[in-house]
Amino acid sequence: MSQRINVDKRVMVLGGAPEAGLVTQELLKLGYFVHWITPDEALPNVPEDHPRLTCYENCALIRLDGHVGGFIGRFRRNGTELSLHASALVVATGNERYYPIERYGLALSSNVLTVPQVRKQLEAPRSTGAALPHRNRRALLLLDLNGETAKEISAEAMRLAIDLRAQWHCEVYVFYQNLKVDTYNLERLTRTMREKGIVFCRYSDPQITFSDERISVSYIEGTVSGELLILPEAVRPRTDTQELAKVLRVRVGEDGFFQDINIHEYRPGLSARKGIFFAGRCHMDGDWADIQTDALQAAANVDALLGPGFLEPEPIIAHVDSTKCVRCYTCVRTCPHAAVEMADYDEVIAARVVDLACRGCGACVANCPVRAIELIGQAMPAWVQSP
Amino acid sequence: MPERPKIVLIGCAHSAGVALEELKSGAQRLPAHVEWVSIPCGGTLDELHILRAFESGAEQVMVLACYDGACRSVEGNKWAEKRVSAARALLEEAGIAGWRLAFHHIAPSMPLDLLRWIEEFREPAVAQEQPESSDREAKA
Amino acid sequence: MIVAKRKPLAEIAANLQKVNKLLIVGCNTCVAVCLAGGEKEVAVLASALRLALRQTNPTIQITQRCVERQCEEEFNEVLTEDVAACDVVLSMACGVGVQTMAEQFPDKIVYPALNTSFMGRPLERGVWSERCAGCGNCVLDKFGGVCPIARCSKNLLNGPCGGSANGKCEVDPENIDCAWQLIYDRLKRIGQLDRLLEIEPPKDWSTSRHGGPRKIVREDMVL
Amino acid sequence: MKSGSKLERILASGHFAVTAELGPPKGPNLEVVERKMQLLTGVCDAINVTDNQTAIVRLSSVATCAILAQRGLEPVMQMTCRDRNRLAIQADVFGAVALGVRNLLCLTGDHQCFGNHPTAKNVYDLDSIQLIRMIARMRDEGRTEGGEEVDGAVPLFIGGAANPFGDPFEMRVIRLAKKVAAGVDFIQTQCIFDMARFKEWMKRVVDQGLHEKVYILAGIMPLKSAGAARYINSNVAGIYVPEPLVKRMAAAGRGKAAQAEGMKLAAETIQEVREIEGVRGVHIMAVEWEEAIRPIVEMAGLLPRPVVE
Repeated sequence: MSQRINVDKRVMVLGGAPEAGLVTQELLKLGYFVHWITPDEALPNVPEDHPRLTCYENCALIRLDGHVGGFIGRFRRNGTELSLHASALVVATGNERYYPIERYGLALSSNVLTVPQVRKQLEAPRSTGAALPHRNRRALLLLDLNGETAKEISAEAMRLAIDLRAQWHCEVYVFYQNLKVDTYNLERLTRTMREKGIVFCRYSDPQITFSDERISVSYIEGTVSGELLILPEAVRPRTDTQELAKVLRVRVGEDGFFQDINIHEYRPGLSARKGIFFAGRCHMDGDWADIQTDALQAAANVDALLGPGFLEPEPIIAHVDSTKCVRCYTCVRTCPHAAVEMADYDEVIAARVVDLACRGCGACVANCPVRAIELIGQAMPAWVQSP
Repeated sequence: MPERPKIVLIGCAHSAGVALEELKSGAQRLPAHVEWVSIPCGGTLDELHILRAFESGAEQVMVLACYDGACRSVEGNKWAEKRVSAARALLEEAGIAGWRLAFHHIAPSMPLDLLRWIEEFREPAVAQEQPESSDREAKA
Repeated sequence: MIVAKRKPLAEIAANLQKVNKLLIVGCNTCVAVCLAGGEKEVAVLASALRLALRQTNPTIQITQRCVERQCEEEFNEVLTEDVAACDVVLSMACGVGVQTMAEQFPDKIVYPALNTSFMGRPLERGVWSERCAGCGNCVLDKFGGVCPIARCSKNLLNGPCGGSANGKCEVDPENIDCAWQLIYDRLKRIGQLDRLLEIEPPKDWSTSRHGGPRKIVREDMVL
Repeated sequence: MKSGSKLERILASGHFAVTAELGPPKGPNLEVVERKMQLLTGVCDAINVTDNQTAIVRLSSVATCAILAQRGLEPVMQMTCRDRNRLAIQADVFGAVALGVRNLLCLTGDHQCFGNHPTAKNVYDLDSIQLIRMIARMRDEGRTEGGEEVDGAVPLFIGGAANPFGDPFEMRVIRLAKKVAAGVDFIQTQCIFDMARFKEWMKRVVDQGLHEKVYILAGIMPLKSAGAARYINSNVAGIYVPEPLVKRMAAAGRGKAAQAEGMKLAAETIQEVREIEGVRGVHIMAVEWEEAIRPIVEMAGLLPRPVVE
């Protein structure tokens, strides 16, 4: 039953996040054909006229049939449907940014601004003659307010702090709760900030008070007042994550992003479903350098799977006896790898385990009410069968 | 040495199985009264495996599965735990004390914990044998 | 489908203390699909019974069988020899299957192993919910496809009682949705709220169990 | 006059009616009935007698009502659909009328799972709206549910219940309208603690003109303590005591002081509902605390009760 199946080097990359572009470029470099598809209006940094790349904007996945080595995606684009084939699929839909007003409890105003708002003011061309609104002022930057600030957003906030200091000569106070500098970039940024004279203040439960034009923030050792309060945005899963996960039959974690990395068994970015990979912000929190690394890793994961040009089943896999199956759907509902489906066996409809997608966990076997599924390649002691 | 009551160990090959290999590489062995049954994942465990183990003469059964978040098949360890609960309920209905069936989360790096669990598992068996002695005799 | 659940082991075992040869018969239709009486449950019950009876009836011999649909005599014919060889048949079918066995093998003792509960559907793997009470006169057209007879604790036909709160029934707010909340929501969604204004007259229960045991004869199928 | 009952005459002549609830004993102990009758004599216009309330077995409402009627009191017989099918209900209604009962409150009835026989089989052959219509036809057309002629008159003043606090809220006014269409004459509401929601419900009732077709008596329940209020909130679906009231009861302390506060609160609630358009009286449910009714009615300024022809 162990059969090799030749597979095309054809991959779908889903999503218009910047990391999707990196995955695409890397896959092209590795010799793959790529369908790059996004539900969004446009794709970023599309390589020009690449013979192995086809791009689809405004294109939403509505159904995914098949399995690793033979996925068939059905998409809706401008009112028409199209089908695309691929051996594997990389999800790089990114995340969504927003101002978490409920978490912060602070409304934005002329002196309470988000990091991107201040960045925009900072970068407004001088030639417009616009005044520099907060030049020489004291800015208070609040990280981790009522929850952790995502790493990429922390890094952006830190870079803003450095630029405010350098370009507008602001005094900058950065408030933090549990500053994580576990990436090279964040570590380097905090060092630079200290060198530039940016002050770090730790708080546990900050009190923020407004009086006239001034804003005061209390922290563990005291209170600082300033003219400008800067708040980082937050990230959340894209609103279509749940829906997409359902179509792809993969899981989302408790935080609503695509399934967490299984630290012991999975390399980063592998989903529980064979041939489907996650890349970048749709499944992780990290600054841009981490995300780039993750994107390259996703391409490497694809190559590890498809590089040899063939797929073969794992040594232990489940097999359904279609004549015993009572079509209760328990196995289909149980399989953590989405490797079981109802299939037409010419004469009967019954559950079928897709050999290449099966990881041999046996959950379908143990749950089958009519014992129609067995694990091929797994031996049990004789006493299990008869006492 | 008197024969010790048979213990059946059913465990995930990816965690418990590796821990057992570790034991062997350290020149330690499973005691002779312990029978090891390898399953490819906690998800494979069927309550029937446990019941049949008791039927075939095991005095105790220990099920070993990965920690949460460490299962290669995401939730195979949770299935194993559910099966153990279901089997324990049946065993208790059948008059077999629930402690005779144990469940542990295990990682590949825990061979010594495994040995300790087996040792600790035996002792309450001796302590609690009295009330059940008659049925054991009847069976013999 | 018909949804059932295994009886407590002690209740089943109590009838089997003096039995030498037991035949357990599962059914591969509804009760297999609701995970109560298929081949796996037959094997689990056989094993659990041997353990439960090891002191009081250690020599009991248990044979395990499953048939396609125990409520059809033809499917049970394959059991003839096994039934003849056993003292007692323990049926893991619904109550219909148990009675079919008893009618088909009139000299044999037949015991039920399941509690047949209701006609329902799986909400998710491992969870089943009642949907139909078999009243013999379907009213789903009037109530937006939600049955007040099967799903309201008081089978009210003219609206919710005072015990409906936050969409739940006071009889068991954790587990029972208020059928009238569901009916209201559905009728609103499909634009039929006006149906709520009609007074539903007392139901004719004669088509239900209250009219006595029922039989359907389709004349064109009877020669 | 549909029934000529005293309650009907009180309401028809425009008086603000007061009814109160009497819970029969858990057995044939007439001393309890005697004591409760004394407590309620002269303080209300009619006395509701509960029918196995909360599915706990008690002296039957038919028998208790008959005793009340013999003593010249005005019973409102409560009849639930839980324990009787359409045959038993009609037979008991005939019996009650024959024994002098003139008011009937038609209820669905609490589910038996809340009572002392949770394993019982329930009936619910009819629901309360079907029951109202059946009684109205018996009275107005002289026909049983089955269509046969009734031998004798059935002069009953027909009541129903309404719970403005249950969900779905939109169904609550619809249900009242259905009861009116089925032939109900008066409504006794669920106990009112959430005044804002009651007013919202009454507004919708008045907007639909239902208050002109049916007499609405607002349900009043005196709280004995803050604990009683919390018990209601966590155990009784479809009633909610708002937090400020719970706090007010808690601030009053325990025992007699709390009881006095509970009675005062009830009297204030009566005065407040009196001001609401469409409310034609109150129904006081002092569950196993009938002693509280006189002081409440007195505090509310509703004594002495009017005498009608």
